[in-house]
Amino acid sequence: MGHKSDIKLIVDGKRTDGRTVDQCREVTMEVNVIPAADGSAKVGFGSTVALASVYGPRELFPRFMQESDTGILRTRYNMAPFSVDDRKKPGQDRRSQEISKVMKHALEPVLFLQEFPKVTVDAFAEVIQADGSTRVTGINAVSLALVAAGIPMSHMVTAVSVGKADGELVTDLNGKEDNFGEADMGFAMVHDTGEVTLLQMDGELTLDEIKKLLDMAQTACGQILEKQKKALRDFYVKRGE
Amino acid sequence: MGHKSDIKLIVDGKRTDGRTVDQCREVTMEVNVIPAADGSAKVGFGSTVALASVYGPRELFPRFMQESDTGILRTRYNMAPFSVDDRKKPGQDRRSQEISKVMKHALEPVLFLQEFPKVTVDAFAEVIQADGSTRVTGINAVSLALVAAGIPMSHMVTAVSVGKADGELVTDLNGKEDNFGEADMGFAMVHDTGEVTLLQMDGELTLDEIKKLLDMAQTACGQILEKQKKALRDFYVKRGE
Amino acid sequence: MGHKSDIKLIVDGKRTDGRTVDQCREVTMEVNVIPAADGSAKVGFGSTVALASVYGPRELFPRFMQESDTGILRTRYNMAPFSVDDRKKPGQDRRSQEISKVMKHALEPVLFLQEFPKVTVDAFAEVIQADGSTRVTGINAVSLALVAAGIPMSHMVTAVSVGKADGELVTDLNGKEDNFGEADMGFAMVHDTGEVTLLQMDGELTLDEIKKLLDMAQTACGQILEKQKKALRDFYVKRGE
Amino acid sequence: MQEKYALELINKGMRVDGRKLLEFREIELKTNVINKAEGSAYVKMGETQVIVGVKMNMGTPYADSMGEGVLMCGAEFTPMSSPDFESGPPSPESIELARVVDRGIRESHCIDVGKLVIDEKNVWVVNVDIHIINHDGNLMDASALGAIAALKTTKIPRVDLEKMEIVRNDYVADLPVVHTPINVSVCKVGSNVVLDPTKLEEGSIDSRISISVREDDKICALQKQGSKGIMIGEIPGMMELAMEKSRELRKLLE
Amino acid sequence: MQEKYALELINKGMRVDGRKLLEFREIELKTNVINKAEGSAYVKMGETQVIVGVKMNMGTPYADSMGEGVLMCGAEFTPMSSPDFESGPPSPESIELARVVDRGIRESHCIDVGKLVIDEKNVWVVNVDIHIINHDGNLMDASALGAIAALKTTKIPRVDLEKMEIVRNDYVADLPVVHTPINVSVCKVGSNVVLDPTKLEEGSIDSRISISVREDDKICALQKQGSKGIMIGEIPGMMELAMEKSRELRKLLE
Amino acid sequence: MQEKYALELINKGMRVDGRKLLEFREIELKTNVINKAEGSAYVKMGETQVIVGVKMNMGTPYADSMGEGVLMCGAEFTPMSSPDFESGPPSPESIELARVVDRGIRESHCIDVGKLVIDEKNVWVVNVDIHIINHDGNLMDASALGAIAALKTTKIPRVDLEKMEIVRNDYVADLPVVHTPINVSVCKVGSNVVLDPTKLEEGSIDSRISISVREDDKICALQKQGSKGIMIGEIPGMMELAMEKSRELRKLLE
Repeated sequence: MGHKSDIKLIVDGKRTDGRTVDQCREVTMEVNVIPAADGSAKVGFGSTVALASVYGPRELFPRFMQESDTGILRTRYNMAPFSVDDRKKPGQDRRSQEISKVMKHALEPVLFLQEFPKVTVDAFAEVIQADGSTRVTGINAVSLALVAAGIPMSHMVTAVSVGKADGELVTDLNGKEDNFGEADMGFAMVHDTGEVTLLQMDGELTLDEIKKLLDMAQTACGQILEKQKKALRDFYVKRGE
Repeated sequence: MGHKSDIKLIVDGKRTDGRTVDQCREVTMEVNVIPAADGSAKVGFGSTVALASVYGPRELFPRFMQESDTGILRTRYNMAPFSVDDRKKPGQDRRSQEISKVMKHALEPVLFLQEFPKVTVDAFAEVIQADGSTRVTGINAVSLALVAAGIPMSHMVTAVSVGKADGELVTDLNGKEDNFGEADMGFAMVHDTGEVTLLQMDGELTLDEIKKLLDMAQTACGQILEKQKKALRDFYVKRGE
Repeated sequence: MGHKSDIKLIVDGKRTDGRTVDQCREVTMEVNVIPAADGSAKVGFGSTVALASVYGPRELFPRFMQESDTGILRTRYNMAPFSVDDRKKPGQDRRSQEISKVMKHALEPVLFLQEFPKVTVDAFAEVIQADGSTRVTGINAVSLALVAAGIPMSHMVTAVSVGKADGELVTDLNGKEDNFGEADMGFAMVHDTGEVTLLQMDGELTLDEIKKLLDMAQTACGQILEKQKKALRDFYVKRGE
Repeated sequence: MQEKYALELINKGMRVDGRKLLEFREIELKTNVINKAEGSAYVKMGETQVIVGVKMNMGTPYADSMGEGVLMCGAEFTPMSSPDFESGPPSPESIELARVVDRGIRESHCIDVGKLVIDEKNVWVVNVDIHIINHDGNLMDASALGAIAALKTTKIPRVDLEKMEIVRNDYVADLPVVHTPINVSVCKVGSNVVLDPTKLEEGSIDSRISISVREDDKICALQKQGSKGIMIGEIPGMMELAMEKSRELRKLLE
Repeated sequence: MQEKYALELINKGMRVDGRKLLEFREIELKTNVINKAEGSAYVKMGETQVIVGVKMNMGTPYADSMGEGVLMCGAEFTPMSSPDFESGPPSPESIELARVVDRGIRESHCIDVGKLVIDEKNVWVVNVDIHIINHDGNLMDASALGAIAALKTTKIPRVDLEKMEIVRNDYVADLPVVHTPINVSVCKVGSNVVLDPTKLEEGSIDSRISISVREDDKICALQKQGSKGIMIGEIPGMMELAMEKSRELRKLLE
Repeated sequence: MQEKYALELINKGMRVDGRKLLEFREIELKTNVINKAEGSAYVKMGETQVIVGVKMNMGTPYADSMGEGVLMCGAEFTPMSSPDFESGPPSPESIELARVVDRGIRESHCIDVGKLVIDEKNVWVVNVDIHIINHDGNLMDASALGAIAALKTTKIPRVDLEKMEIVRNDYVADLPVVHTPINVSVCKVGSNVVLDPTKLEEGSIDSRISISVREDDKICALQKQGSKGIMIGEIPGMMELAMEKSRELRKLLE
């Protein structure tokens, strides 16, 4: 947030990519793109693209890592080396380890892990093009992949980023807004119940601004949830053929 | 040892911090400073300060690391990043791994590990301010922490550094003497029995000088042992309140 | 392969070390040089020298790494830090990991691992002087060490390098030919049966050249096999004394 | 057993140590506790103990932030501080702790990094290292408090520009700290909101939001933790609570 | 069971998916699929899916290759692509894959590295990263195909020589790719020769030779894999087969 | 069983191989055994075999030791040398071995590091690498002997000052080795003092002191090992023994 820059992020109410402040980029969703996985999905928000795959429930090895009274969800968020301007060294850095952890917490609330003692569900999100909002794109993809894998879930989890750029509150930050804006909030929720499962923010915001951003995020999640549902319907229809 | 320097370490029989050659810096000892631990202590020699904590005896996992016929003592010596002039990168380097090993050997002789098969006693020493003699400060702290944890021990272990600076034999080296002196000897013993449990030296010494240093070290250990005992008495008195 | 260079590798049919194109350097072989091992050998091709030792069959720990239906062969190819002009950092790099893997495949075909479930045979090759052809030198050494360890084997494995330098096809590349030549082929075979167990090449070759190199490699392996057999005979004779 | 008892008490609006649900434990704050560090602080929050040391080093600026000093924040969960911690590479928990404290400092712009330039090529690197001494819960708030306290006492050493060497113990200025962010982690236990949980109580937490608040009531960093969700309508109230409590904690720094 | 069935079919000259033994699966090849990469390709070979991205960075040449750009090739077997892969350091298999693809590119001299000089000290570093998306066998051929396809579409960005910075998305030239190596892995299953095995079929492979062939029929890299040997007399025939098939695959790049 | 028998013999003043308690095994010492190294030695002490190679490289001096060359000492317990060693990161034992040998060389000032300056910025880095070939006990004495033997035969290669490149195999001087430290490890087994134990005998050692002695009888490094203590009154006698034995071993270097 807040790198010095002369870049104007909003001109005449239009963002650098022509959107209005509360508009998401084009959202693309496709389920079952990775046949080896038990469930998978590909999600794009503009030119940010993430793949997700889910394996499990499967027995966890070595055995001393198993939990006797509950199943566990393991998550891994990763960025491909070529997904960013300056090549990212392969392997997990501190940022991706933190995101893997919050991604886990974003999804656990909808799983019935207690009913699967000793097993693991493994969820992987791989960012192949990064242009802001990568973690929420990844969460949307993993959420779809979990459903496609047939993992019992109470609800879908839907995620979006909101934030502040050039003094305006905006939905679905692109890379420039992420780098040069004033605040960035990662947000995930169970839209049907109102439960927030991911909330991260950095920047400078008043309480009022945060309240407005929560509203904008909830509204956007409602729209995105419809796209998740459509992607699943398309998948089941196709599979049923 | 022996970095080139114009620094005079002893002038008119006085050391850079005003001490005589056979004088320890002010020794501070406090037992039970880390409530989460089974036993703990804080020891200072002048501005060198080490914390120690002990956990155990506890079962060792994973099981294939257990020894069926004896318990084991695991030790870890570590320096906080901010304990030295130029920030130390976190994590164990070769020096701290070696010191962890000699610290283990310095303490094992007084433990009855054979009586605790399959378990581990874990002892940690953390240097938070370094001004010479850090490993012996750490051993004194761990020794107190082991007693406070109720680990069965035949005796206390007491440690001190001795060495040579500006041609004089000295007790309890400070950082300057450690860096610019002619020899540095780390020493630990069971003062009640005369058993030496740590002996490391680097520098240039004659046999006679080593004999004298061993005498000086033994004398200093006698004094330090009294402080260890007092710290334990204070702790038990306080706990008895 | 193919670093730019003004070095002439072949002049008047003679190579930089005076050899003809199809001549191996002096081959030295000695069995049982490392008493701690179950079997061991030292093999030199000119100034390239590799040691090998074999331990096993022995039970594999931790147990979850065991295979219930077969034994496994583990191999490690390593270069000593002082074996090359510019000191090699200790530890396995990507090159030595790859070579360890192809070395494993080069030797597995002659072992009866299915008859030793749950156990491991560990084979180590250590290059102490490197002047080209290090991996094949290591394979020859490990092959001898396996026999000396009494590991059941159907045949010996014999290895050699062939390649192209200054436009000529050559046998047993030295360091200069390896660095500045046009192609380098690592080759291992069971000479008695004609089975090829290692085949790696990089460079630029026509199919005809490859056919000729395969012939040259087979011929050289026949000669080297005799030396392997002699080394084993010498060892058994000596042991029988 | 004990953990269940702690939960039962919270459900009745009470706590094992007699505190109210929204009450912090007693806080002891000492600064300049590490003589080798350019800034340092010791925080004792109940039985939770944290040392934060700040080391000033020379380095090169980031390519996208020329003309600015560099902040780096690390945390070590030393195995000495809890029976649950182990030696080894940094755990995800210690990484998260360091990154959340880092964001609280960075995003509040509390350090005027534009003043940390040494010469054309070199800037000050401000290394904030958090050392957990005893873990009895609420490490996030204790660490963040220690970090800002340590920064506020940090001095900039003199640089010998000929040798390009830092002259330790010869200070020329205070670190320019222009804001005072305070982190308050607001926890949900069932329908109750709880502050400053002990380690025993942390076993019952459903979720929490760590909220970093500046002295002008700007919120600079948020991090939700825990494996349960929080109703969206509850979040603004949690923020207000954090803003209120942050004023209380900030007084400790004056 | 399934694996055994695949083997039985191969022994009869047939395959689970109805292909002939020497037939490749359908190949879908797309280029310019990653907008942040200077070159990229997506290869779908049956159900095997690979993305290859090429990033152009500035660096220093190797001491023994002054005046030449640098090629680096990496491969990640992401745990997402197969139930058998795990997180952690690169596996020996992924290292071998990267190194074999690297040799195919390097030894064929397909990139004119002498043209990749920026100034006296700096050259272009061509980073080829192979990302396995779905593993259904024959990763080597799919990856090598993706690599050469990505290189052939790679553009060289402009360098701001005053700031010595790369200006992304402002391209001044194509990467000079002067040859087109194609990798064909020829597999032995019992006495049969098989191409392009699925993952299921790979369980039955005795051995294979990965063969990199240039458009002038020069062979640039060989790598035998698998734990069984191959009769020396069979090898030339396997090479001829690879040469023939490489022409077929090379057409996909035109 | 065997180990117990070795102990019983020692208690009677005898040894499995017929030696006296204070007798070393036969020592074979060869130098210049590695043609790629600037100095090297092979030590065979009974069945213990060690190769030490010295590589001379260019580097920058330490900030606190400008105008001096750099010594670095490493040891690898290759898994080939003992059934007990495993692949992986350096073990604490190999680190201790390297550090004790390092201190014996460094603290004896046997290398005149002031003469290892190349130009204003560059000095020689003397890399001493200890490679254990066969482990049959007393690695410390064998390694230290190999290290000083290798250093005494080390030659300094020419530097092409225009290209700032080392010209290998073109030597301009001997490494300035001005002292000859010898390491003698004096072992305690019950009430007995034993020298040069085999690996079998090492199982019975209560403790040992590794003592590095210079030709002028100065003691330069001490390291007590083992999990039992040593009576303080016994230590001077152990040093005297080490001094005496060091003279005997030093003759091997002449």
